[in-house]
Amino acid sequence: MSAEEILTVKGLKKYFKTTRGIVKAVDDVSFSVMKNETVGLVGESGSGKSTVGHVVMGIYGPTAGSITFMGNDISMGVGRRPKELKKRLQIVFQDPASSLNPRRTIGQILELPLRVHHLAPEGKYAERVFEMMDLIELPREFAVRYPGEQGGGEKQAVAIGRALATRPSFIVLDEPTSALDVSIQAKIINMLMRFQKEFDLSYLFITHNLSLMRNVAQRVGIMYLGKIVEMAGTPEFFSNPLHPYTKMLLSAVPVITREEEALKPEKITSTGEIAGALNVPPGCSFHPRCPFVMDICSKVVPSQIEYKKEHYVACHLYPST
Amino acid sequence: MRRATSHGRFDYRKSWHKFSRNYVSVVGLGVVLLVAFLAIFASYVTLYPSHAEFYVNFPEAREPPNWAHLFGTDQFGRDVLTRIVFGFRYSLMMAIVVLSLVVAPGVVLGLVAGYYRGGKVDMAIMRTADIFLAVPPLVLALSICSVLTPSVFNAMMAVSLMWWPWYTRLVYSIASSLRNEAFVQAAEIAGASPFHIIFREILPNCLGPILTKMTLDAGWVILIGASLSFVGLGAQPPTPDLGTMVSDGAKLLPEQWWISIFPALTIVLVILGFNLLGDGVRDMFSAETV
Amino acid sequence: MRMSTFVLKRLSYTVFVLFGLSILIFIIARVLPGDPARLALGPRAPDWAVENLRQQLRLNEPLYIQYFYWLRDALSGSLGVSLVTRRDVMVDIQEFLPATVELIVLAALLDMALAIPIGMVAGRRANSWFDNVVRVLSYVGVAVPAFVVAIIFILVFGFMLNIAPSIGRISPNIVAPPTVTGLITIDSLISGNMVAFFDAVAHLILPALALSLGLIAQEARITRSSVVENLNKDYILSTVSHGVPERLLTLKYLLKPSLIPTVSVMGLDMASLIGNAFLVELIFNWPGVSRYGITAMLRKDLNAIVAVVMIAGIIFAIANIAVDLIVAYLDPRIRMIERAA
Amino acid sequence: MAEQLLEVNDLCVNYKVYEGLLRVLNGVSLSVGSKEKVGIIGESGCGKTTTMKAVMRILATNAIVPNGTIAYKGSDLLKLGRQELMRLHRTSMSMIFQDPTAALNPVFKVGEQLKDIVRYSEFTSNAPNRQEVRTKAVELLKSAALPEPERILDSYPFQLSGGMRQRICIAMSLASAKDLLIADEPGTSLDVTIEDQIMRLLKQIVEDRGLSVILISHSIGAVKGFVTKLYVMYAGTMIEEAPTDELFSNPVHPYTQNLLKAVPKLTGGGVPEGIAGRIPSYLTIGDGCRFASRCRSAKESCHVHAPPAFDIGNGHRVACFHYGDI
Repeated sequence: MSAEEILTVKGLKKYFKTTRGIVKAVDDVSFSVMKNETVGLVGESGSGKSTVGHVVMGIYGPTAGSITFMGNDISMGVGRRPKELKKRLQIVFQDPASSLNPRRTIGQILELPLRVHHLAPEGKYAERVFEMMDLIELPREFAVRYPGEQGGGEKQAVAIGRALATRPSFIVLDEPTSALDVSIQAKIINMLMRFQKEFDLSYLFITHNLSLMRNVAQRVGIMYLGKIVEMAGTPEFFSNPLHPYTKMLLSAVPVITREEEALKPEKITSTGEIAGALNVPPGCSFHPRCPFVMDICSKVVPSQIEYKKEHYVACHLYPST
Repeated sequence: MRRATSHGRFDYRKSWHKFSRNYVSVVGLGVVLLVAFLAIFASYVTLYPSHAEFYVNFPEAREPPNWAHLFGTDQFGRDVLTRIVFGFRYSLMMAIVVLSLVVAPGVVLGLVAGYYRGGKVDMAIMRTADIFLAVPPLVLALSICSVLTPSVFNAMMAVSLMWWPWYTRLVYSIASSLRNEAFVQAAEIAGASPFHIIFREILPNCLGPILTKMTLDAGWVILIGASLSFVGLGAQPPTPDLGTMVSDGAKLLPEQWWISIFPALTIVLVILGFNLLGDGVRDMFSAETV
Repeated sequence: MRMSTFVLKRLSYTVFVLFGLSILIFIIARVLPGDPARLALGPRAPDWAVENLRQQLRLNEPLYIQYFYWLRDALSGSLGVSLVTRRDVMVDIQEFLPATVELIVLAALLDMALAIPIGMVAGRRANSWFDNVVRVLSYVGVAVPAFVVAIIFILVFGFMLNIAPSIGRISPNIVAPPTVTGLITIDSLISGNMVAFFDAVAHLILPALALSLGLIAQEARITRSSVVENLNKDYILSTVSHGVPERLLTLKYLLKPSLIPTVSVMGLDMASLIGNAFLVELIFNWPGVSRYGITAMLRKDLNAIVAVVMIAGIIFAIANIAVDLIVAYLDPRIRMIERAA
Repeated sequence: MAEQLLEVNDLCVNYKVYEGLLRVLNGVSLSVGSKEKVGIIGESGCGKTTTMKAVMRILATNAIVPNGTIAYKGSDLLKLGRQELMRLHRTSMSMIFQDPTAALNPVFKVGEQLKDIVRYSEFTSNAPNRQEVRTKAVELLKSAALPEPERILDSYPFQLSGGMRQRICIAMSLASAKDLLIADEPGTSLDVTIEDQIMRLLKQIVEDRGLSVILISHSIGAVKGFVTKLYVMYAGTMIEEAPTDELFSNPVHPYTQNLLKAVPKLTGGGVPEGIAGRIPSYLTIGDGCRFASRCRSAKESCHVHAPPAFDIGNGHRVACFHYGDI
């Protein structure tokens, strides 16, 4: 790919101190997002995928590593980032019920980013808010209503509208539809895909839903206990998964059609559970659940290699040559 | 005008519906309004306004309740009912003065401590509040009053001095949990200032509990005021204060029971009124149940 | 194991808060208008006498020096001379404290013993006639101040029932048991003096009830609402759906989680209990530390005021630690998960 | 038709709330045969859980059942006395809740809870030997594939992972479900690999023990490989019923069709439009077809009358006036 990189994450670490020890929520993660691209980050709870998104947004600063956005270093908390950059980088949170202030009207919520960045002449804010509402297909009279009265789909549309208000170039989508029903999810996803084309957006799409990922992302990375264990272009990723964890996940995805069933790799039955963040297994953190476990797996952390072109994997089954 | 499009309308009908669906709240509102009405127009609605403060008529002293004096007369021949109605003035004034002095600083301190949760500001504010809360409120109020000259005004000041931490603690607990909510993070990402986040994002979510507590506290402040004057550390005779009246009459128990019992029952009525009203206010701010 | 660190943390914070409280009350007693020495001696005392007392109380020293001396003396068991009793305040406290402790403990026990069963039954039979009666009574009960209850008791028992209200701790014609703990009920049991025991209980019961009535109402209400709430929780529905007998369900699976909010609120309610003791002791002429405190306050006896406030703070702190321990016993999540500091 | 174990007929459930009456279930019917595996799918708030709670007779205290019968082994569950109901709960039917964290009492050890259930379900005598109860509890945990059962008996629920908690709930149900097991979204709150494990465990248990099962889910894929008959619920009504394969190959109700389309496929191809609008409020719901407000093919009459269930052969029934034209 020769396209321009909009976001580059290198060696990112985020550790949290707790009373019982250090939680390595993100442990040496590197990836990049190209212009107009959607990169998917998949993982189960505790994999650290949301933390990656939050560190990129600066909700908390990284413990180590660098984040470069449009050529600028943003390895810091949001409070210390230049205002101009804040405008270009936005997020849609998982649960719109908690990401929209229940005591502020939809109009006020949409107006805030406009006001902070002075994006309209005084007196024109209402008009801009109405335009935003047309865009997210909400009736204009909803401007004076509170989010609590709306359905999940409408709420998430407002959250998307708020993210779009500053005309960003990059949006972190942190499980934007996992709180929604499928019939609503479809609507929101289509809205997001349309806006991507319309506004030249790049997405970091975080989800636990592999089927959804297949339909939205150009590249997919899979996370397990704070590390990216496999990353590849979407078609390659789904037709030729390498890491045993990827295969286990794919085997476990509930599907509807026969075609989907056929796509699943050789069946790897899911066993065991993701380890607690405080006692991550030594070596490859997946080894206690891995059907192909070898001696080396419990001793040496596998490093990420480019096994095939643009297909990265971190597993001792695929030694670097 | 410029924000007319985005401000939420306060939906009076819906709020009233939520408030009044529990009929006892309406009873509470009625009691509070009645007490307020009587207090404001005390000079017009009472039969013997001159009995309110200094007045002596020994021939009519200690009369049990009768048609001329529904609640009887006290040891100086003053009409107990008249004095109770005038007593409402002091009670309500106490509540109004204390709450208006206490709520704003208490709330702001709680918001600031909650926003800077875990930092030095939080430490300083909340530790100080904890020290004030380490002793029962009545005891602290009594001890502050005891070093001052007893009067209604000093009682108000004493109660105000020790009441703010309750609001700080209440608001702190809400604010510090909201601090991590996605909507606060979203505002930070949008680039909003701490001022905006504290007062526009967090504060509106504390209003329900604050108003509920204010309503309930109105009753408790009145009670503390009455307790102070009951002991003799608040309002002084001949001020018609409910607490003073109870303590004066208590010396004449059990024979001349009406002198103390009626003011005492009135205190109960006022507190009950504010308690019921407070429940209604809480319902008004509760989320939809559907 | 971890329980001990929990208690230790709790204790050390309590010590910090009480230390802060002592500074606060010391400042209030010294900084607020009025010359303590003048207040103590009255307006007609000659200036030289006032100056003498100022010297004696170290009132001419800077505030922090005064506080230092006060703290040093307090830690060595002296709280300064009471201007009223002319004794060391510590001696006064030792004399009056047991009566108050007896009263407060009984009131707290009455509160728990009555509020919890009433709330449980009302919640279990929500909307029954019993529940409705409890709800109305608790509305009113919460609003009735303890001193009003005390006065009504004196009226009802003295005037309507013609039983002389029990004033004091023990009748004058009964010989008090030898002092061991200072709690007459306990002491009379120790010495086997049942006459004194029943007399002491008879004296205790009205003031204790007056103190606890409002709390009973409050806690019955909280127990009821948490029972009603828990009845629709999945974990109760699931227990029902496995056919666990109703008595076991109510007395075990419903009771324990429902008690957590009740007990937690009891911690706060201890504040009103201790505060109200000041008024109730006054009305029943109960020779406790609260009545002593009121007298001191009316006479502006600063050393005694500071001491009484500190005693109230200590009793309140002990009550709160007890409440925390009970909650930790009821809720393993609090006991075993260390909350982030 | 073979002898049915459970037959729900025209069930209505309302909830009394401050704002008025929530008319949630409206004429729900379903049947489960002996050893039959039945699934119910529908989105959140469609009344799946309410239906199952009605069957278990554990509806919330503000629920009213104005209409309907629930025949279980020939007797009407709604008319059953407390003692008989308790006997059924102990020996015949059981339910697994969606969220295992909420379904386990947080302040008692797993052993306390499990042993109390075992004591009354597995033993007829009133005072079984403690050791026997413990052995049986351990055995149940083992059949739910829980490692270290002794340690788990001695743990509080919050000390265990979500997957383990759900296995404990399954173990509890095994004690008392000898005929019918109701599983209300047993995997929804779990990660996909754990959900997969739980579903495989359930399937194996149900087959080994010859239980009838009602599996509830909002995830269509999760029930597909498990059940032989599927019901689709929408806004408190049963809108379609068919054998599983038939439903997937030939969905008839417009809601079912759109729902199946809206699921993103592992094979890619983008995500279709979804369904505009949202579930109507149960407070103000009318008498017409409850899907009419979101239905592209709705005619005026759809808003007035509720469609009955039309039998279209092959055990396929659909509640839509226009099932032929869509």
